[in-house]
Amino acid sequence: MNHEVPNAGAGAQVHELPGGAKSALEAVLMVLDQPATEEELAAGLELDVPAVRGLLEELQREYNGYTVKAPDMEKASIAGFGSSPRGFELRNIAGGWRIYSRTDFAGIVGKYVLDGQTARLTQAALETLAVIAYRQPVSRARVSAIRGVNVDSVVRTLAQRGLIEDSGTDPESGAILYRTTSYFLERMGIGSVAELPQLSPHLPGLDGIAEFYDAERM
Amino acid sequence: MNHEVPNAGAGAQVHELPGGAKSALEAVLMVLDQPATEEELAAGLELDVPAVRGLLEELQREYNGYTVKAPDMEKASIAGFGSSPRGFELRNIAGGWRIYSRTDFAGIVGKYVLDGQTARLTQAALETLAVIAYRQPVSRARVSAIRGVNVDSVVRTLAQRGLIEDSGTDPESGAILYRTTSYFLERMGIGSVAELPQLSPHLPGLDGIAEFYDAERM
Amino acid sequence: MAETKPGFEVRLANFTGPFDLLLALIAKHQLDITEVAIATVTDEFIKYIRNLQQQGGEWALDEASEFLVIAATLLDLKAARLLPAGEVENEEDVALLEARDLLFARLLQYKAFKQVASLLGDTLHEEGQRFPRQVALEGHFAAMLPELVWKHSPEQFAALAAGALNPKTAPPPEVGLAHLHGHGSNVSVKEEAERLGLRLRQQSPLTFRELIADADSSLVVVARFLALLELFRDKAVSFDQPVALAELAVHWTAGHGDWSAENLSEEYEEQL
Repeated sequence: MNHEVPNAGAGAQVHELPGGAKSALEAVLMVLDQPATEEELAAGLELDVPAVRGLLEELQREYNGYTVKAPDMEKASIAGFGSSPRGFELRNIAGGWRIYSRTDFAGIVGKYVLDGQTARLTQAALETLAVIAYRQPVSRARVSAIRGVNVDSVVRTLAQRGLIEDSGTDPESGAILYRTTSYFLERMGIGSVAELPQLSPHLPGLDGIAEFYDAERM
Repeated sequence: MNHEVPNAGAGAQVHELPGGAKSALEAVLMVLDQPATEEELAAGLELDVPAVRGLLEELQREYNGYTVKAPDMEKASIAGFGSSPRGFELRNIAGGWRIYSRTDFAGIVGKYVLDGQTARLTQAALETLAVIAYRQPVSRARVSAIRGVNVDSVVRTLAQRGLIEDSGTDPESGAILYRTTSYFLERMGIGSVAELPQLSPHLPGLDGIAEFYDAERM
Repeated sequence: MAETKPGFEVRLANFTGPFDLLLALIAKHQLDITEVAIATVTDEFIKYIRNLQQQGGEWALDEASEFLVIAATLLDLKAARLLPAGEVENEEDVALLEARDLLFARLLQYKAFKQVASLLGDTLHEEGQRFPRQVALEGHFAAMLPELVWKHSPEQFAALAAGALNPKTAPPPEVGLAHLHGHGSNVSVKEEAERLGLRLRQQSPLTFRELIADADSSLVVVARFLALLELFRDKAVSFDQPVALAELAVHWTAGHGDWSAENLSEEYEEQL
């Protein structure tokens, strides 16, 4: 099988298997219990990173209901899926690839997944999470100041749920600083905190607030 | 839930989803950790058992590289896979269905899995194990509360390593409770959990901790 | 997820803090966050926290204090608006303007975070409709895992457990009044209540201004204010204010021997 990538020599062994490198990649995706980076997958399959990225994108399109028509695809040993999406999808989130059930089936899949991982956060927890996400790394005291209330118990809950973590201490005050985790990115479906919606449109003319405010009270 | 009813009328809702019942079934199978029986799958999908069995066999053939040709298959909203097998397969083992990585790729998958493994437990895993050992049977949520971080993936690792196991569910919350295994005792070189050294003499005030954390439970 | 910690998240039902309440009141009047809005909603804000105070004694001190600090600022601002407009004359005026700007800034900042929090909530909910595949390792792969290196004796393991069970991340509840006063202060509501009780038994009524005349920090003022609320609840004092914003006269009503600070509710025993 040749998936058009010129230099995939290292993966020769992979190509000899039925379905070739794409199926091998799919097999590895089946045992992941956390998102895997293109580098990790490439190393495991002995392919180069661009080749793996190409295969991942091809699988993603197939699962999303892409119909294979291009003539050069005919050579692929697996014909693509038909025109309808599969029940699952392959997503690249927080720098890693992973298989998810498709949102259309949330109601049904949710019956089988007992973990309650989708339990909604309280308003207080969401607001605290938002402040930490946009001001990280940040101390509890500063989050408290912005929200106007004590946030100790909410911060503890967010940490327990894996959405935030300890990121060291402030050199001056010695206070523990918090940041969001890669699990948070995964739950948000984004690659990095830079992809969070901009805060500035919600803060008209107050760009200097954080600094002003820091000087005031922290 | 009426999965005993012969006609599939109850599943009307499922059929309205994109990809229909087959995609919904596929979505469930992709995220199922434990093999599921046809009855369990039928109940969740609100289909009858023969209908589910038919869909399961169809998916199995698709994954194995069956090319859809039969005229009555045209109605299926997802065209089948092509002529080559996928990297995964749907297996029926002892009455339960689950998706596994295809055995052809066991060499590659095994290598990938082992690459990321060490023979040593991380500090986080050790501490989580310690909490479970001294507080068993205990739910993940409570271990999280005690450790102050999310322990889901660490608990999975410990279970995979055979050090802890499922010991039923909490009657109140329905959460899975964990306990240490006989393999754990073996590795510790003790005969029973009762032989674990006492904690209290060195830790004034530790007795009250359980109660303190109970109040913090999510 | 339910917050089990007792506090205003539970008590206030819909409001998670003073800014939240303030924004809700402003929204109710469909006003921008401006000085006008502040003046309009001040009465309602004060009424709200008064109700809370009356409802129960379990309102934690730090939570109450957050509301009281905002309430005090609001009252100052409202008072300033009612006075004839004039030039900024003294330090108090300047401080008031700063307090107003700070309050507006904090309120706007909070409003922005509240809006993005709601966006985050929507995204988390939508993304929660997807479930990741995270299945246990297939048996034959699990069997290939290298044998664990285990070097811990039961005693070492116990030490590890002791460390893990020690609630190092659980801070004691703190009273967030550091901004009112430097560290090392030792002010307690109970002591201040005792002090007020002594003075009022000697002379009654006294105005609030007189009662705080010798306070050497705003922390002491807050403590005395809280102490008065406590005394009022214990029916040891009554208040008399002929018209809005007039001097507040405090009358001792508990006789001469019937009351002692020991009666104070326990939650105010902690030191500010």
